[in-house]
Amino acid sequence: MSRYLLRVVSLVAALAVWQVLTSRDVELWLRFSQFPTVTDVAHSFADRIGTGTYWQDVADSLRRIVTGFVVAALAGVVAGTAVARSRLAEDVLGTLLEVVRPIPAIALVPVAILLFPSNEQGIVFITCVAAFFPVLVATRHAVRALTPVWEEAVRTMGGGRWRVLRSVVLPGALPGILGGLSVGIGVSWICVISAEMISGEYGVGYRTWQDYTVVDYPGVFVGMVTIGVLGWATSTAVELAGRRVTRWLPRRAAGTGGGRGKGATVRATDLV
Amino acid sequence: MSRYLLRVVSLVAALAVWQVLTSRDVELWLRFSQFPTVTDVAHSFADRIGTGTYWQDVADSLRRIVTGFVVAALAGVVAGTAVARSRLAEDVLGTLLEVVRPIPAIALVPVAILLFPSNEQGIVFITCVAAFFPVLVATRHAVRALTPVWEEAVRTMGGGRWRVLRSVVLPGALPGILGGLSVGIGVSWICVISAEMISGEYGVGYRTWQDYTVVDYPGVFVGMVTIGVLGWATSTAVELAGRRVTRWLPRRAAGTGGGRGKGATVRATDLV
Amino acid sequence: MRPTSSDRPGARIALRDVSLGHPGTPVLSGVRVDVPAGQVLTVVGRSGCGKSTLLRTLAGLLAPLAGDVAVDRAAVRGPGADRALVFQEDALLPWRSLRANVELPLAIAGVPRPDRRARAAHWLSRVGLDGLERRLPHHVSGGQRQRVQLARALAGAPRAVLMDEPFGALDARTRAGMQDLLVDVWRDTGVTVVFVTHDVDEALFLGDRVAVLADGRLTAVHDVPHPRDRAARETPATAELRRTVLAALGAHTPEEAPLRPFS
Amino acid sequence: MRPTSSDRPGARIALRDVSLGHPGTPVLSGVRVDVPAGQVLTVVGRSGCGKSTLLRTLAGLLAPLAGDVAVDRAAVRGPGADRALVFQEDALLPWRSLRANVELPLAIAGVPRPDRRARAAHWLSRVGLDGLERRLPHHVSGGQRQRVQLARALAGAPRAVLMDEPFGALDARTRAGMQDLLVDVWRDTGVTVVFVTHDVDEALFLGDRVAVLADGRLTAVHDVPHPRDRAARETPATAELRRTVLAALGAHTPEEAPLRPFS
Amino acid sequence: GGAASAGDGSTVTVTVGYQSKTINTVTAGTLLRSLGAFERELHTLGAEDGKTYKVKWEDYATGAPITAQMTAGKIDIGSMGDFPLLLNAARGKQLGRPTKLVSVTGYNLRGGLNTVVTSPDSTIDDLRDLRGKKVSTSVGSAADGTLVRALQRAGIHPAHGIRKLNQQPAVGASALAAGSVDALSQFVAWPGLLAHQGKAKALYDGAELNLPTFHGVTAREDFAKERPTVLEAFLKAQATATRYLNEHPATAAEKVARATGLPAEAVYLYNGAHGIATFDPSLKPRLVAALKKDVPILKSAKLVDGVDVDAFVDDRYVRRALGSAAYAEQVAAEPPEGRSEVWAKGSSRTRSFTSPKDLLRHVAAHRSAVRAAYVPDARTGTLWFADRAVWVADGPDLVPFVTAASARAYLDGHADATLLDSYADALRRAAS
Ligand SMILES: Nc1ncnc2c1ncn2[C@@H]1O[C@H](COP(=O)(O)OP(=O)(O)OP(=O)(O)O)[C@@H](O)[C@H]1O
Ligand SMILES: Nc1ncnc2c1ncn2[C@@H]1O[C@H](COP(=O)(O)OP(=O)(O)OP(=O)(O)O)[C@@H](O)[C@H]1O
Ligand SMILES: [Mg+2]
Ligand SMILES: [Mg+2]
Repeated sequence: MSRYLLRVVSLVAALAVWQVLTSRDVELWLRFSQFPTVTDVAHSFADRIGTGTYWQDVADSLRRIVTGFVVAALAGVVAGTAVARSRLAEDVLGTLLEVVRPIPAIALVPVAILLFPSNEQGIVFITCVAAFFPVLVATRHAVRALTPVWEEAVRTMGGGRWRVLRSVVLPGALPGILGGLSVGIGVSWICVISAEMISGEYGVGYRTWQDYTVVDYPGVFVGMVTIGVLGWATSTAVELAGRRVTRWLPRRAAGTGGGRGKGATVRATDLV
Repeated sequence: MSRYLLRVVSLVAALAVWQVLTSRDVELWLRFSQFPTVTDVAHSFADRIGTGTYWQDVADSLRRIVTGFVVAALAGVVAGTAVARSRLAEDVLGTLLEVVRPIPAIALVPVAILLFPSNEQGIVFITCVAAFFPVLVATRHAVRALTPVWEEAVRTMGGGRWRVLRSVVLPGALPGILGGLSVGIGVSWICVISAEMISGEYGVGYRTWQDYTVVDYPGVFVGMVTIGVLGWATSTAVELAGRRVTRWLPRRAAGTGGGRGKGATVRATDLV
Repeated sequence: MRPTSSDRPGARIALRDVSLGHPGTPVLSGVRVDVPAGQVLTVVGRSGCGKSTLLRTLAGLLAPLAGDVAVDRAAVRGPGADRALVFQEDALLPWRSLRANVELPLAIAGVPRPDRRARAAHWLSRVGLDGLERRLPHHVSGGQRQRVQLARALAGAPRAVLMDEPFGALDARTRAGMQDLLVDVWRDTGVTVVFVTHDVDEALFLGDRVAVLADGRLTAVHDVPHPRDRAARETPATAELRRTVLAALGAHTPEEAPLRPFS
Repeated sequence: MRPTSSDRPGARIALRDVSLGHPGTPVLSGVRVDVPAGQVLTVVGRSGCGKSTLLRTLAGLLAPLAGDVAVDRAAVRGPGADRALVFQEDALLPWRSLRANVELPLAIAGVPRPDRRARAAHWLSRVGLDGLERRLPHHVSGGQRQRVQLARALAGAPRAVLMDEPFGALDARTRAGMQDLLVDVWRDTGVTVVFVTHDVDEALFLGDRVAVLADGRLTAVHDVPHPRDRAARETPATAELRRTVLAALGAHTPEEAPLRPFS
Repeated sequence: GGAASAGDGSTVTVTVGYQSKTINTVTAGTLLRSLGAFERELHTLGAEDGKTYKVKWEDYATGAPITAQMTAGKIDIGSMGDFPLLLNAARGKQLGRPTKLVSVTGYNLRGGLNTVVTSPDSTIDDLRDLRGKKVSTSVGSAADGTLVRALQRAGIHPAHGIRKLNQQPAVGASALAAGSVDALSQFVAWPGLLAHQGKAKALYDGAELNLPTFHGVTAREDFAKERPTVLEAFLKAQATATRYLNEHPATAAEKVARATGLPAEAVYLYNGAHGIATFDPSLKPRLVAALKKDVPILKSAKLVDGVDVDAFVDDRYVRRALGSAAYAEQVAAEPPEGRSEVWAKGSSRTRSFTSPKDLLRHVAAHRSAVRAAYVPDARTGTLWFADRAVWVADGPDLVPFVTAASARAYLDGHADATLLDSYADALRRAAS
């Protein structure tokens, strides 16, 4: 389909712009002269992708991120719901979490070193903390914004708190929660270097930081590209899962057919 | 009010637990023995808070975060809306942004240094990138989940795309966007250390990392506490501003009066 | 097939000098009314007079500002499965199919899945929606959604049904069918009904008694001389009552309606 | 004060063999009808027959599956300020006060703020909501919200108003008042009206013609002998027409309604 | 667990933390690991005491995480530079996990491991020009110590005379490349690496200070007490790696380059036969004395309250590992004199020359076959890339210097010497 073509074209165009900016050493306020070109990075990439180390890095990072994220998703949804729906939870947990929330992932490096018996646990801890808060905040907002009549309806059917949670709060807040999960997995990746600083051996984040310490810019960019692609893959997985469970959302006809197709909702305009 | 009391009590209790765990050198799977105690940190804090450097750090970090955040908020709302509402924007920008989104803040350190003429710009760039994506994703989700009949109503009044944006999309998506802003400012703070690695002189993040490089744990914790409090203050500001503009949201009676007050909505139960 | 609850007769609902309203907005005061078990009370009143507020209070969703609502002598402390509410607004869960919406009260009551499914199908069929079971609420029409709410309320086999203009979006024939369905259910189960409507004829047809809300009070409760008999509508007694009620609502009876009553 | 648009007469709406429906769900086919400028066409039909689908198509929110909707001979390509739609569902913007909702079409039309405010106040007052201007939609009753939608639609001074059961949630007297308001506006401005209702009497009172939808088609368009005259309702011609329409809807006329028509 | 742990009483895991990029520690890290020498020693040890030993290697970018992991009890043996070692000592003591300095990996007696560099096209060519300029360094590192001392000697206040930016080495390198700092003071590997990549030129050679700098191995005291034989096995293996490095410097450089991603040419600059660093595990009194002199600098930067260096240094293990006689010999050994060397392409050994001029002549003749050419600074003896050196013609002699300032100092004492503009010029003169 032409949509996919367009997407590919846009990625290729971005690479082309990068190549031109860097190979011509453009310096218009922003300075591209010191950047590796696309071809430099591609060469580095080609060298690495054949090594076992590269795939070990990828596998280790994925395992850490996914573990941390799953724990964070569960904890974030539970805590977010509790804080949104219970005044007690809000008072006891809310403030505490708000103060802990902005603490930088790297600042957790020493904490992770001191707190956990093994480095792996420390790494998963950091990625988990990173993903936890976006999920928490999104869940809290989504639960608070729920249409009250849904809950009222379930309660007049005799539904108690658990039923309301299961049948109204979770499904109703799901679209918002999914936004949080998508952000959360992104933030996990954002913190992967910080987390893997304590790895000592493998991991895409670890490797990228190591490359940076020897000022190997093409290597750093290989790491960035790898993380970009892995992050995109994981967040796409989250979004697709999300779309399945929120198919009920009434959608504007956007994206279901071309322009003003017969039978489609007429849209004022496609752009915006 | 007793709610505030409860909040303070919960913070104090958390500190007390920390003090006990660390001063008794508790080691039950998690190991608290090497952690600084609350009193260690308090001493360090007392030493620092009197110095001009401390306040300079705070002022510099706040300035950077707020600048980066404001830029990110505007850009994120614009890009998120565009991606949610225009198929062209989604195809051209969407994939690109998804691939760039997970790139770690620290990996941006060399990019920021090489790209921007001044260190300050580089730092603001990193905090801005950090906040941008949560805002983008939250906006995209919120805009997509809008009730279609609102837009339809405005269009039958002759409203064009800008009017729909102004009168439906932005106000309707605002609750969701605010969630994104709240996460965004949090993520800005999460990345403040990475960003301020470039600083070389001042900034809370810089100072914290510096303390870590000389393994000064009480210093690191002073940094964490400072960032926690600053982060809490900024995100509270965002939330309060948010609550003002979303007062229209129908809310459950939770938090408006005690228990089953006369005239209040009867709630199934307070907890959950 | 049809769920009967002869073992659980209708609930008795009593209000003694109750004031009600929304936080900061008192709506009705000094409301006194007693609905014996198995009776149908219809409620009429002008738009904004407090009908929905009354029903929400009976359902236990709103706490009264003063006084207590008693169901079988116990003060209501919150909503419960014994009192089903058909909301005036759209209260279907948009992420559940019509069937899943109707199944919900059964699931809450712990009815096993196959049984639940069969009963939901039964009720959807009775409100005329066979074939639409698997649609989502926003893929059916307004009147269809309203009927799903009715099916959902009845499926739970409540002891009282509180209905807020449940047939407002229905055409005459469908409306008549739904009225008959309600009468059937009432006959079979002895459920207590509080029914808000704008249609005075409907109020007279369905109600054992008709309550009139006006000026922030419950002004009158009239006994209906020949309830649930369409053919009996035009007896002098019924006609007289209709005139009385319409007058109480401030409306002119059709016969004397001037073209522009208050322009 | 009252915004007149004598310079912009009502729009003429024409459908020639139009099929309409939702993506994947055809609803009506072969619809042929012509509404001359300034005429009132009322539309009746059973729940789920396609009345809302028709109005959405006329409004330009749904593209026809086949054929074209023409307004003043130009094919409709989307919604526009010339055709106001009163939605069957609640279509107020929940974050805007009632006043701000009514001001919206005026703001879109570029009316300056003080003028806008005055006109919104005027329309809110005409639908009987003085004093509630600053409330948010979910702090007023269902019937009140419906009247705000009416005020909003009329405030924009459209050339055609498409109304989807606009008075369904109103009591008899308020409904009569709103009918009269509509007639007033129609007299003053010559606006074209397409009016969906379940109340056949209302259809006969308001309509110049009555369209009946049934079985996926527009089955008939009847001329009303004495439109907009309540007193004339009981002429033999009107009574005859009422019977015809009710029969077309499958309903029994009140006189002959058995207690349980189809149980 | 990371710490040496006897899980079921028979398996012992030893965790070693190292910094692959800090190539002055290769004999306790990268090279040692790639040779497998420690594992072999432990195997022998295991055969004696019936235990199974496992080694866990962890590679960090700086000394800080190693110290952090050691204070958490998760790393048993670590290697790092002199300033980080002092921090290691101080934090270990503070946090109740004292550590011991048990051996040295590599050293330079004049301080040549640290260098201040500028960007290649910079107009700054004297340390005094740094007044008011932005200089990047890592506070708490030996490079910072060098900068502070050098500035003091140049009469510039180390805190107020310049704008000092405290940045990680890599950050500083980017900043230098981007022009957002004017100079960069860093320790081993970075200056050589940046010079090799053509991203920097030397401004100040740390050897001018004539104060020894070194890297060493630190072990947790409780680990050393509990498993002295393991620690000795480590030190024996370190000695093996040191011997290997000294016997096969080019191959060792290749191995290290492969493991770290650093160019072998830059590794050889430091770790070569006559490289800037001398590898020798013995704890020489001169190095210990130098370490003591570093304490006040850290103290004035408020990084430590004070370090009892004598309590920290513990040469018993290394003495036992090497044997007393051999150890005494090592302690007395002097570093080799700097010599000019050429590393030919495809060769696993280098060729040395008696004078820089001979080297230039050789290079001029075999231009395309030369992988790298190194020459010692005529004043400090610090080895440098011939093509990055500053050349002076003094009569028939061609004299190399690491920095322009060093060359000018030479010119002051040699009236008829002239500064050459370029390496090409020097090559031409040598060839003619
Ligand atoms: N979004 C939708 N997608 C698919 N089918 C729909 C959708 N909306 C309505 N329908 C179906 O189209 C048919 C016509 O619906 P429409 O809303 O036009 O009915 P209506 O005449 O307005 O009924 P009511 O009087 O109940 O409002 C119905 O059978 C309905 O189930
Ligand atoms: N949430 C609310 N907060 C404050 N006031 C409200 C709220 N909901 C309704 N009201 C007001 O309370 C009064 C009674 O409202 P209620 O919804 O009970 O009217 P109603 O009789 O059901 O009207 P309708 O026939 O229009 O549905 C109205 O004047 C309305 O404006
Ligand atoms: Mg109501
Ligand atoms: Mg409809």
